[in-house]
Amino acid sequence: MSVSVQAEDFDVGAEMAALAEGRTDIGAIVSFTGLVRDMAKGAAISDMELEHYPGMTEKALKEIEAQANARWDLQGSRIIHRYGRLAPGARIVLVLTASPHRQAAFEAAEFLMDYLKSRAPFWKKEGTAGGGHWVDAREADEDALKRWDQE
Amino acid sequence: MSVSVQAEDFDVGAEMAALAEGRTDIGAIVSFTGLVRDMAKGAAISDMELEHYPGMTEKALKEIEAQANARWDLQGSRIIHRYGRLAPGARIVLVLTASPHRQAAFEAAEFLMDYLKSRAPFWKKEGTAGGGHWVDAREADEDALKRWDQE
Amino acid sequence: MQVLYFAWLRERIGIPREEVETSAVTVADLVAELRGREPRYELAFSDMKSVRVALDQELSSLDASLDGVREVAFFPPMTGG
Amino acid sequence: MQVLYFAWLRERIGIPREEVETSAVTVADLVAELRGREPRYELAFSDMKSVRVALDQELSSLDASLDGVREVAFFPPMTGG
Repeated sequence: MSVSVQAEDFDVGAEMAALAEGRTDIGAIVSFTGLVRDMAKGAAISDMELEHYPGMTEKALKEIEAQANARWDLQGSRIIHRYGRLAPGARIVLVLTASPHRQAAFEAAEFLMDYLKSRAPFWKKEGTAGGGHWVDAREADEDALKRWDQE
Repeated sequence: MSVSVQAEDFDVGAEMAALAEGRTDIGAIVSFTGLVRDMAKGAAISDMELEHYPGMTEKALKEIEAQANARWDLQGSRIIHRYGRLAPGARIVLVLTASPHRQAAFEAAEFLMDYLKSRAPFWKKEGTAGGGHWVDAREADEDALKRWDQE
Repeated sequence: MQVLYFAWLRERIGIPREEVETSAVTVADLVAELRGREPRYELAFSDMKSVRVALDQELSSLDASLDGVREVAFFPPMTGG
Repeated sequence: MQVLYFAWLRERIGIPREEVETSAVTVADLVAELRGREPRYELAFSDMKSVRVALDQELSSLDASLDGVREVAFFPPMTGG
């Protein structure tokens, strides 16, 4: 279990290797990488500014990760979330989960991403030709979160 | 879209970089890596022998990948499946999916793995102290496949 | 107590944080007090459906008590991931 | 036609493939013919619930016709991934 909030980029292959280092009991590793898209709602995006709440962000990510580990049989997990100014194509977020079985690894990764979307104190501002604007929270993301309560 | 059936190991980071190369329209990349576990049903595994059906394997993987691409809005996908003798901890299979949205990338990766488990002509033989034995198909894997018909 | 603002709340109010002396009992009381100060606060807090609050870095609610709280943060719904 | 065997079917029958001259109409007819040959075939095909078949490298079923088929493969349920 490990969480990083950083301005720097990350290396998915290296993070995955670190998670599995010296182990032969892992059956499945799932990774999710989120990237800055060059378009949003039909408008070209020049860059994205990610603001966060230092102190609370780390706490929130650790809590989210602990919840996933309590709920699924995970052998390892990793969350990296960047902040600052990012260009289209840049990596924003990485979630890794390792488990003996594929279903647990997939579900835990989806759970972590659903929580990060709506419960981690990050705010995105997209730069367009018409100026910068804050990304609205999507109702679909809030709905995605609810499915984890029902189970 | 691309499929490889090979004895050689693969590099997840390099495969992911190749999938996203020169693109700024991807929002989400999901990877699944399957590994040889050192234990199965309480018995220590010394190695795993993966047999396949050359010719049919490539066809089956391409068909599975085409189905995923027809069903979800994917910007790229990749399947690598190894065969031959593998040690505990070794990578067996890689599935990558790229999409504008996380849900499509997750679902397509799960779909591909569910199909690979039961519909790609591979057979696993585990080596134990008591000799080698062929891994039985799991009913849970057949059930996992059915959920994709119901939607 | 320290009051922090993020994203468009920060932009509308014009500062990222400030020390506030208050006898407000709940978060809602504090919001009412801030809104009474100046139009920029009034504007920032005009649509409370779009405002979230954290007390000492834990997500909380508008009717929560401020008793013993040292850091209050206001921000829009989060858009991480 | 070419008949291929994989995994424990290959091990029980003792060969990975063979050329078979047959007038069998369906896959089931072919299986019956092979079972009549020798005990190792009888053993390999004793539990048909655990046998899958591919015709010219496409998954098929036991009642499928062999008309025009050049390659028949028998194997246990697949365990990929």
